[in-house]
Amino acid sequence: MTSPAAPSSFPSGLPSSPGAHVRAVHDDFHGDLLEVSMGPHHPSTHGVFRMIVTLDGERIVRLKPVFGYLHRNHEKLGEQTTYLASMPYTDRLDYLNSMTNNWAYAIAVEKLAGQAVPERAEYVRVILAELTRLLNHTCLAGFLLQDTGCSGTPLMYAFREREKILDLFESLSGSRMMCNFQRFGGCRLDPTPEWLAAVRQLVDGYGRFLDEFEALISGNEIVMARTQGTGVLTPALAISAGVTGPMLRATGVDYDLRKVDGYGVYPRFEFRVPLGAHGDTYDRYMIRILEMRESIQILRQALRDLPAGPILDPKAKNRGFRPKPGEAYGRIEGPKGEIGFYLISDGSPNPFRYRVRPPSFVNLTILEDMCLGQTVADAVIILGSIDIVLGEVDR
Amino acid sequence: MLGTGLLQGLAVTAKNLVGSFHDPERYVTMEYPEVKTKLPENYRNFPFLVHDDPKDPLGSLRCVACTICETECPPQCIYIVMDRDEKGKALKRPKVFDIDISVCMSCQICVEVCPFDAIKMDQHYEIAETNRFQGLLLSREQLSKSNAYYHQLHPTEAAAVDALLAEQKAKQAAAKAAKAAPAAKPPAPAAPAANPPPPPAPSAEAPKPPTPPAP
Amino acid sequence: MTTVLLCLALFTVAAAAVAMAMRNLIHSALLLVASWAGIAAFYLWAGAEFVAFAQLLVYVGAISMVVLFAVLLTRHSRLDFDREPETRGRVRLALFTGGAVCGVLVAAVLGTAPSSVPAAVPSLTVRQLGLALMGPHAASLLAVGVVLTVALLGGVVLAASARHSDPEDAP
Amino acid sequence: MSLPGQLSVLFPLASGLGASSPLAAVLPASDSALERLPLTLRGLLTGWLPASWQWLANSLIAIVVLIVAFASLFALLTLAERKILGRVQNRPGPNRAPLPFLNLRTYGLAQPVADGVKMLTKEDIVPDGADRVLHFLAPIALLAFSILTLAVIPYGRLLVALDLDASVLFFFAAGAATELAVFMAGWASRNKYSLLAAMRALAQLISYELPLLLSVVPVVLMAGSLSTSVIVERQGEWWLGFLPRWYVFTPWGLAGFLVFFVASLAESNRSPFDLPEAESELIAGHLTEYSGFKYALFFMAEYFGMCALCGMAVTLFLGGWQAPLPFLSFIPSYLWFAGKLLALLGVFMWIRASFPRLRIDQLTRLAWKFLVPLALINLGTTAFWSLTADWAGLLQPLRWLIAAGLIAGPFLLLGRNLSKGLGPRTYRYAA
Repeated sequence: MTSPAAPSSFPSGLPSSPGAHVRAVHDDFHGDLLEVSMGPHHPSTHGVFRMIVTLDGERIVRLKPVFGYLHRNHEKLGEQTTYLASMPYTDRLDYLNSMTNNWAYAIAVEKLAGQAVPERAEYVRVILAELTRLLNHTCLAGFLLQDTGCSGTPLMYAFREREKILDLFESLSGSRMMCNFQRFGGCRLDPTPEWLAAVRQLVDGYGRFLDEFEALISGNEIVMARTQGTGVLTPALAISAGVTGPMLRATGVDYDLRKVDGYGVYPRFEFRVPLGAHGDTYDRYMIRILEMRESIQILRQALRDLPAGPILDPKAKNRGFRPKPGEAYGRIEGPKGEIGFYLISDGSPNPFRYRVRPPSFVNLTILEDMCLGQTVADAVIILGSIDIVLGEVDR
Repeated sequence: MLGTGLLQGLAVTAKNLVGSFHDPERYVTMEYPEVKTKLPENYRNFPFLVHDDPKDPLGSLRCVACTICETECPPQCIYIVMDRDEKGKALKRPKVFDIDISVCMSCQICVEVCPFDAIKMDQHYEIAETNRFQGLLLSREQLSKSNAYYHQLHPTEAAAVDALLAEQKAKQAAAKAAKAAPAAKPPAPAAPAANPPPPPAPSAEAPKPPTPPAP
Repeated sequence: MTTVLLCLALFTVAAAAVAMAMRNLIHSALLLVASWAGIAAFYLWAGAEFVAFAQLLVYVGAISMVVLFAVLLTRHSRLDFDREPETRGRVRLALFTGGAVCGVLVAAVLGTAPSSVPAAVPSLTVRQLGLALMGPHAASLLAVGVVLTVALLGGVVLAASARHSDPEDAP
Repeated sequence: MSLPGQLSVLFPLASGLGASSPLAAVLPASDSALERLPLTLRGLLTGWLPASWQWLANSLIAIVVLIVAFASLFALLTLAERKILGRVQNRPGPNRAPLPFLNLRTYGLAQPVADGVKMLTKEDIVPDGADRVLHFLAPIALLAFSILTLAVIPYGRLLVALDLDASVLFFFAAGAATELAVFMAGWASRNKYSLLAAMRALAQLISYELPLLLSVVPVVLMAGSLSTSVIVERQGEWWLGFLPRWYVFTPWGLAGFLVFFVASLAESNRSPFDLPEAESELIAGHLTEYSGFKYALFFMAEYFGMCALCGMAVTLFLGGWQAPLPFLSFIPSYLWFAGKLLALLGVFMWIRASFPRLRIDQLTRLAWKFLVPLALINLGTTAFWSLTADWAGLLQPLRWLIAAGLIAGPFLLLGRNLSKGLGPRTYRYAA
């Protein structure tokens, strides 16, 4: 198992306690604390997620996230079904990005069984992963602005663009969100030239949408007032809590699995990794917008040099697949962060241990540290900027 | 200056307001019952069984009740009982083939693993039912649909499957002819009743990548 | 003319009296506001629109908020609402002050002859009022302004000092 | 008859100035027939009554017309709001509500009917711990005060329900009482979130009342009177023959209009300041415990308040019922007022569709640290403007420049101070 290369800007000293802010010091005598329970049916928590917030006046002094409402026993289920049968279940992990979930699982099984993947399949996987990144970041920008309260306008623009990408997935894999498209050793179907032309047309049009979206949001003084300076995450805390993905890069830490691991054919594309400086909600939003612009570059290059050839390795065995006993941990840079699958095989068609490392769950652990001292209105936006999907948090 | 970002935002919303009256790009609503979206060819919702001869839908089912799909189905929503004649000899036909489509997540793994191209994905999504158990438990009779229907749903894929089957039948006929030729002298062996097309080489269970379907 | 005056007077006094008797503090505060509105109606009856609307704006708009906020923010739960024991001294003091105020009022009412209601109501325009205020009465207007500003600054200082003495409160 | 005498006693105020009040006046014959239409109609209805009865009938008609007009405007506004919001978001907005017995496509016009029926049939739940009297009184008080403010706005030439000498002061006196109703709503629903929300709503209403009033003082200073019809008349003349002399086209008028506009957005709890109903935090704020018809009353009161504030903005700054160009004045004056009112309401909805919400501390900081100082400086500029009214030819542009500078300078300084530490950022990329 290759240990990840230590990120270059690893800060030296780590603060002793993760939360350097003031914990709840108010006793009942001094000021009467108001306990507010937000969720699990709260309109602004993303799915079934509950926050027990203790308020001193307007300021938050304690925030206890409660989740598990969407627990579907995913990992135990994985141990009782064959490797192939677990693939459709990975769509349901982070139900916004099924293509990247499938790819992470496929990479883990291929590492376990030493399965080779043809060139064309690698390129198609990169195209699908970058399309999913566009989709996820567009959704995030929409939800974040919906939490700040602009009655749905950015959300509708985001969904208008998302629908175009989902139509592409539907015409390729048969279903908009539950694609179940990757197999061990390649993809299930070979994309047709018409499909690739449609992707090229979408990619060309996406830049215009982003410019319009940024004109509406990024320069808006109210958005800047609401998000700049709220929910600040320090690099040290982010690294010690294992945060990955755009949230980590927003704090300035240069750690992107596509560059660190160089899995798939990513080293062949040149793209840049944007880094934030303040680690607050505005940075997390802007990092995702800039990452979308980088994804468009990657998509253009991938579409340009997509090779011909088989989409699935001829020797690939999907049904009755019995990998040699052993263990493997495959991970990719999902839109929300590092999503990894840890598999232990004992030679039987079912994995002995099937573990998912979801980025949303790990990123959620520091919600309280970011919300201390902020107001309730900020807590809602900070939760939105972490970009969690409860399917992945609870599994 | 303080208000410029806000004015920019207003300009964008105004452009969308005006654009939604003339620019198809900015008016994306399809009013569902009147206007239905054109489903792409690859769209898949729930499986159905393919039969070749419309006159005898249950007899000419391609399915030979080999229960591969039953074992491979992730949510285990397929239930097959093989048909046996009075002496108990297995007939290569399913007596009972139930799919509980309230459990099925239409992941089309059954289509992938079926060596006989007997089960394909349907495209109907308006399946509201009042009764969850009887209504959504489709039996063999409701599942069985003609090959022509399959052609209508997935034209390119159906054409590829037919070509493959025809080619197998030709190979199989040639093999029989070759077997029949050297055995001209010994009496011709009793041809098995419904000679199933031999499953392709067991080792390469790889799902046949049918030729690329048009989006 | 007098029937309207009597109705208004009755309404105002009734509102004030019921406000005194209410158990629920918020209800009595609201009835107090109603009695202020009654006083505004007096001005209207007398034809002085400007003063009536100023009264409505200042009292019903702003001072009622001060009263209600004060009622809300002070910690008056059911427990510490017990009445002081009625000692003899307290009763005597209450009677004395009540009697004094009542005496003054009765004297004023009896002093004015009921029939001498001024016949012609001088219709003043706001412009003349403004000129009068700026002209002869400018000093009193400025004095009122100074008093209000001092009160405002006092409030701000109190709030600010409250915040410094309690560091945890600082956001 | 003794009765009219009694009536005039009951309403000394209005009947006292009955003679000069527009309710009895008749327009000069020179105006076009269309212009005199409303008054001639009224004349037909109440012409045959004796004088004192006529005054009473006219005021009753005025009341009925106002209520009916603004209630139907409220219905159309809810529909227009959702249609504009929909179209901004590239979707059609409500268009499926059917008319009761005929199934033709109504393009959403039946939506207000459907909403009304839904609101009426919804069960009206009062929480058991709630204080029933206040819970019932709050929406009615809010609606009553909002409707009161509609009385003094001049809708057309001599079309003002109550022509008082201090009508602007009356407008804000009635408007100031809405806070009382908001407090009653928050307190009566016996729910800690709605009380918290009511306190925040009050903080917002109070802190925005000051800039609202301060931005009106320059107009009163320039017009020289507190009466709305006089203010509108003052804006009747033309510059250089065709430019309308509306107050919004002067430097201090533009600044006053912007402060008034932002403050009225906050007063009517509209978009960037719709904190009390911030669904993402305290669900529906002080309206959480209201349902059914009482909620509809709150909803209607909000729209009436919005219409009243927009009407006052049009009256004070946009020349009320004056025509924008001299040769256009053949179009009746009430149409001009309606057009401007609908335009301003359209801008309210446009802003609602585009901006996120401000936090409570940012909102109050904007009021106290930006709007109030700006309004005070604007008052100073107006004083300078009125004192230098008689500058000769070349000095006039100089006067404009100085006035504009007197406002733009503080605007930029206060703006920079307000958004200290905020601003677009540039991002570095990993090596």
